Amino acid sequence: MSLAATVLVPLLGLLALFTFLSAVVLSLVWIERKFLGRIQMRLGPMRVGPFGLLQPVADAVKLVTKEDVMPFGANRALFWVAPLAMFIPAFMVWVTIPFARDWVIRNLELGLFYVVAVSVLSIVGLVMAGWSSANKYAVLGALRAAAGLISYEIPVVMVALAVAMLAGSLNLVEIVERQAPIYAVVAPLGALLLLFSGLAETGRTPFDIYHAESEVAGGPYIEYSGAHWAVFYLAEYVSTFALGVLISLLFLGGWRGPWLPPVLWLLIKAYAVILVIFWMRGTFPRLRIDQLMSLGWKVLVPLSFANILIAGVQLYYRWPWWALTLMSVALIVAVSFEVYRRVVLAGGKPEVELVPARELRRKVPVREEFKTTKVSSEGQQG
Amino acid sequence: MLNSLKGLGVTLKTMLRKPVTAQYPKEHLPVNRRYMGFPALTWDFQVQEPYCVGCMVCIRNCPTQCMTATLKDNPLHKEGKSTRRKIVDIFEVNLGRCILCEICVEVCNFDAIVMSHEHELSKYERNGNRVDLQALLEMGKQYQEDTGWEPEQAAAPKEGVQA
Amino acid sequence: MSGDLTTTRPLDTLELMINMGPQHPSTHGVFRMVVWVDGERIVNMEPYIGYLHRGSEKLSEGELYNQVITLFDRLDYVSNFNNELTFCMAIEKLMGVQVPERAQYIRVIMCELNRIASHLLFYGTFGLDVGAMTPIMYGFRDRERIQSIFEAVSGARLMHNYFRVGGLRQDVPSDFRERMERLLPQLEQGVEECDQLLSYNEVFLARTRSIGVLTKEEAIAYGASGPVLRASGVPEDVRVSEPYSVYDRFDFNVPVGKKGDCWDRYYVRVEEMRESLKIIRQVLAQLPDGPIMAAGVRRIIRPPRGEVYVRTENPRGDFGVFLVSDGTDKPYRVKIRPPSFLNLQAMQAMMRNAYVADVVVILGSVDIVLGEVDR
Amino acid sequence: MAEQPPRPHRREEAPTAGPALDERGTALMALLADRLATFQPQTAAVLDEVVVTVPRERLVEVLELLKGDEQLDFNYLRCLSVVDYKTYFEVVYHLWSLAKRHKAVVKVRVPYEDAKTPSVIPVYRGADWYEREGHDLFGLMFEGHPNLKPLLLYEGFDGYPGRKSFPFHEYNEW
Repeated sequence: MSLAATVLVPLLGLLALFTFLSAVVLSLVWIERKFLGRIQMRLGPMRVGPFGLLQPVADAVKLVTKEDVMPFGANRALFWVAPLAMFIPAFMVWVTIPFARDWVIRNLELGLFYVVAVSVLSIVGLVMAGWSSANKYAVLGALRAAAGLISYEIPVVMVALAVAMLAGSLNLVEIVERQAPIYAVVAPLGALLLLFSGLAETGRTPFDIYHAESEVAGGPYIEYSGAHWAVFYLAEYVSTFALGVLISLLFLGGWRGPWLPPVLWLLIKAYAVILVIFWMRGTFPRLRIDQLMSLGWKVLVPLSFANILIAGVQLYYRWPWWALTLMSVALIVAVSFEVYRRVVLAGGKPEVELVPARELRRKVPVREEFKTTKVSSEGQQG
Repeated sequence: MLNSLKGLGVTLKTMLRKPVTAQYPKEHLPVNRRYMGFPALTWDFQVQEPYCVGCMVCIRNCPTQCMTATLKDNPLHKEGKSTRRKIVDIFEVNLGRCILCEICVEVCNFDAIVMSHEHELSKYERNGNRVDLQALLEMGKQYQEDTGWEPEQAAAPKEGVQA
Repeated sequence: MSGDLTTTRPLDTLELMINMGPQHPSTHGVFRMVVWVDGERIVNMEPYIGYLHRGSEKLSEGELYNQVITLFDRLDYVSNFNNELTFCMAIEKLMGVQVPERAQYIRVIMCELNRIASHLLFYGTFGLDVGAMTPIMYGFRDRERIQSIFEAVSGARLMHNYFRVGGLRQDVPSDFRERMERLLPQLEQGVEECDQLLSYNEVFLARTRSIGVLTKEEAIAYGASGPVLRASGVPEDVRVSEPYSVYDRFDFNVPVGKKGDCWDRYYVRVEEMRESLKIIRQVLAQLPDGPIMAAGVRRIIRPPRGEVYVRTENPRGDFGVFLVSDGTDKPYRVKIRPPSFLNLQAMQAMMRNAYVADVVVILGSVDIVLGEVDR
Repeated sequence: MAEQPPRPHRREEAPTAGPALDERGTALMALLADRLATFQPQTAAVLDEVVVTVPRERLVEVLELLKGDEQLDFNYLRCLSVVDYKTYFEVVYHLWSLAKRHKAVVKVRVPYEDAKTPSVIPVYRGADWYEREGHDLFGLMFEGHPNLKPLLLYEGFDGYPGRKSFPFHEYNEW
C-alpha cells in the first residue's frame, strides 16, 4: 500500500503526463501550422487526414525514421546527451503544475519556485548541443541562448515573486484559489512581463534569436536531424505549453470558470495564450541579440522590480486591488511611450522624402549648361 | 507600441479572409489563352497530316538547339491529296532543354508549331522528356481541341523559307 | 586573490570566421560572404560571387539578336521586362527604329508592373531577413496577381520574351484594360496592407533604422544606383534624369531617403510601388491605339556597325547595356551593367559596426539578384 | 472562339539613322576637347554620346580632371567594359554626372601583347569589381588594383573566356 502510494502512483502519473504532453505537442504543432497558414492566407496542412489533422503524426513518423547524422568532429557523448538535457527539465516542470485542484502529481509548497528554477535548466542542453556540434553557427546560437535565457530569468523570477506577494503563497494551487479578481486584471504589468520574458525563454518570435534561421540557420539545432531533433522540438513545445499554462495559472485564474470542468478551463486559457504567441510569431520580426539584451536588462528587469514595488505599496497600505491596476497601467503607458520615443523617433521621424519628378526634370536647365561662367551646382550636390 | 498592434490587427484581419492558395494537384488554376507551355506540332485535320514540312527554320532559330527534324517526300502529295510536297519525317524536341521562348512559333511559316498548354512534364529519367513526332502531334491535337486553334498564315501568301 | 584576476587586461578572444553561404538560408541565391566576427560584432566581411556565372555576355556573342532577348530575361529573373526593354532599346537606338506609341505605352505598363512585382518580392524576403514570416506571403499574393496579368499578356509568368526590337511580340489581349482595372485597386490595397504590417513596427524599426548606413558620397563613389542610391539622399532616377521610352510624359514622385540606412532603402521601395501604380494609371488613361511593331524591322536583325550604351531604371537600379555591333546578325560584344553588381560592392561600406544579424538585414536591404550579379 | 493573338506584320524597309548629338552634346564635345587639350585626345561623336580616346598612360589623370572639373563634374562611373578587338583591347569608361546630367565615354586602347592598363580605383571606387571582372575574363592587368583576384571564375581557371580567341568548343572543363 505505502509502496504503491509513494512510487507507483507518481510513476503512473508521470506516464500519463508524458502521454498527455505528447498529445498536446502534436496538437500545438497542428494548431501552429494551421493558424500561421490562416494568418498568411494559406490553408496550412490539408493532406494527411481531414484538415491535415494527422500531419503532426506524419511529421513525427518521418522524424523518427530519418537517419540520425552526427557531424565529423562533434563531441559524441555531449552531442547525443544534449537533447535529453534540454527535454528533461522541460518535462520536470510539470511535476508540480496543477491542472485542477487535485489534478497534480506533487503539489509542492514551493511550487512556483520549483517551476521557475527547473525551467531554466534547459539552457544546459542548448549550450551542450551548440558546443558539441562542431559548428560555428551552433556555437553562436548556443551563446545567444545562454545570454538570453539567463538575462530573462530575472524578470520571470521577479514577476513570480510579485504574484507570490499578492497571493501570499508559493503554492500554485493556492495562488489560483486566491485570485479575486484574476491577477491579469490586478497586475496587467506582471502578466505582460511574464509573457515577454517567457517568450524569450522559450525562444519564440520576436525573441527567437538563438535559432534564428535567417541568421544562424537553426543555431544549436543546426546539426541535428531525425529523432534527436524531434526531442528538441518536443522540448520547445512543451516549454511553450508550460508558459501558456503558467500564465493561465498565475494571471488568468487557472482552472476556475463557470459551467465547464476545471481542466477544460485551464486548457482553454493555456491554448488562448499560446494562440496569442503564435499570432505574434506571425506578425513580428525578430530582435537582434544586443537589442534583446538591452530590452531585458534596461526595460524588463527594472519594470519587474517596479512591479514588485507597486505590489508592495498596494499590500502595505491595504489599498483596493484597482489601485494596483491603475499603477500598472500607468507604468505600461509610460514605458510604451518611452520605447516609442527611443525607437521610432530616434534620429528623426522615419520617413522618406517624395521629390516630384516634374521638379527634378526642371532642375537642370538644358541650354545654360556650358556657359563660360561658373555654373552653380544646385543639382543634387547641395 | 501602437504600430505593432496595428500589425497584429492586419494579420488578424487577413486571418478572417478566405485563403488565396489553391490545393494544387487537386485543383488547377486555369491557364490563360496565351499561356506558353511546351511546343507542340499541329495537325491538319483537312488532309490528315501535320502542317510541318520539316523546313528547319525553327531549329535554326532555337536559342538552345533543343530540336531536330528531318523531312521526306510527302506520299499524300503524290496522291494529289495534299499541297505539301515535303512532309516532316522525324521531329524530336528535348523538352528538358526548351526554354519556352516562342521563337520557333514566331519564325514558323506554316503555323506548324504552337506553344501548347502542356506544362506538367516531370519524368523519372533525365532524358525522359525527349518527345518524338507522335507525342508532339498528340500534344498539338489536344491544344487544337482545347482552344479551337485555327491556322492564320495558311491563307496568306507564303514567304520564302528564310533563316 | 591573485593579481591577474583584478587587472583590466582585455580578454584574449579569437575572431571567428564564419562562412555565410552559398547555402545559407538568407543569402538570396548562391552568394557567399566570409564574415569575421568578434563575438556578435562584424570585424570584416568579404563577398564572393560567381556561383551563378553563366557567361551571358559571352553567350550573347554567339546568338542572333532575337535570341539574345531570351538571355536577358534570365539576368535579373524578377524584373525580366525591364531587362528586355534595355536590350531592345539598345538595338533600336543603334538602328534608329522608331517604336510605335502603343508599343511604348504597353512597355511602360509592363515594366512598372514588373517593378512592383520585384519590390513585392523584396518586401517579402526582407521580412524574412528580419525574422518576420508573414510578409513574404503578403508580397507573393499580390505578385501572383501581377504575374497572372503577365501570363495573359506575354504567355509566360517569368521568362516572357515579349519585347521585340521595334515593338512587341503581340498586342495585349482584348480584356487587358478590364483586368488592369480590377488589378490596380487590389494592388493598392495590398501595398497598403504590406506597409501597415511591417513598415512602422517597433521591432522592425529597431532592426533597420541606423543600420548599414551608406552615405551619399560613398553611394556615388561605389556606383550604387536605384533605391540604394536614392535612399542615400541622391534624387537620381533614370526615368527622370535621362528619360527613355515615354517616361517623360508621366507625373510621379521620386522617393528619396534621408539617412541611407536599411529602413530608408526599404521604404523607398514601398513608396516606389505606390508611384509605379500612379504611373500605370496614367499610362492606362493615355494608352493609344495603333500598331505595336515598327515598320521595317526584319526578322533577322542586322544593326549597322557601331556601338551604343543604353541605360534604364530597373527595380534594382541603373541597368545598362553596352552593345558593340559589327554589322552582322550577332552582337560583337554585349556588356551588361547590372545594378546589383555595384550595389553589392557597396555593401562592404555598409558593414561598419554591424552585428551578425545585421549582415543579413543589410544584404536583404540591398536586394540583389544573383542572376544579374554573376550574369 | 478564344481570341487569337495577332502576329506582328513585318515588311522590309531600310532603317533610319540613329540619334545624333544634340545641342548640349555638341557643347560638351567642344568643352571636353578644350579641357583635355594637353592629353591630345581623339574626340568623336557616336550616336548621342561623346567619345574621347586617350592614351592609357594618362588615363587616371584624365579621369581625375573629368571628375574634378567644375563644369564637367563626371562623378559617377556608370560602366566599365572591356572589348576584345582581336588585336587590341578597348577599355570603355561610361561616365555620368549626377548633378549636371551629362554623359561621356572615355576609351583607352590596350595592345594584346602588353595587356596592361592603370587601375582607376583611386578616382572611381566603384571600378573595383569591374576591373577584377576584366582581369578575370580578359586577362587584362589593371595596374595598381589592390586585390586582383578572380571574381566570377574560380581560382585556377585556365584561360580568359571573355576573349574572342577562347576555344569554347575545344574546351573541356571536367
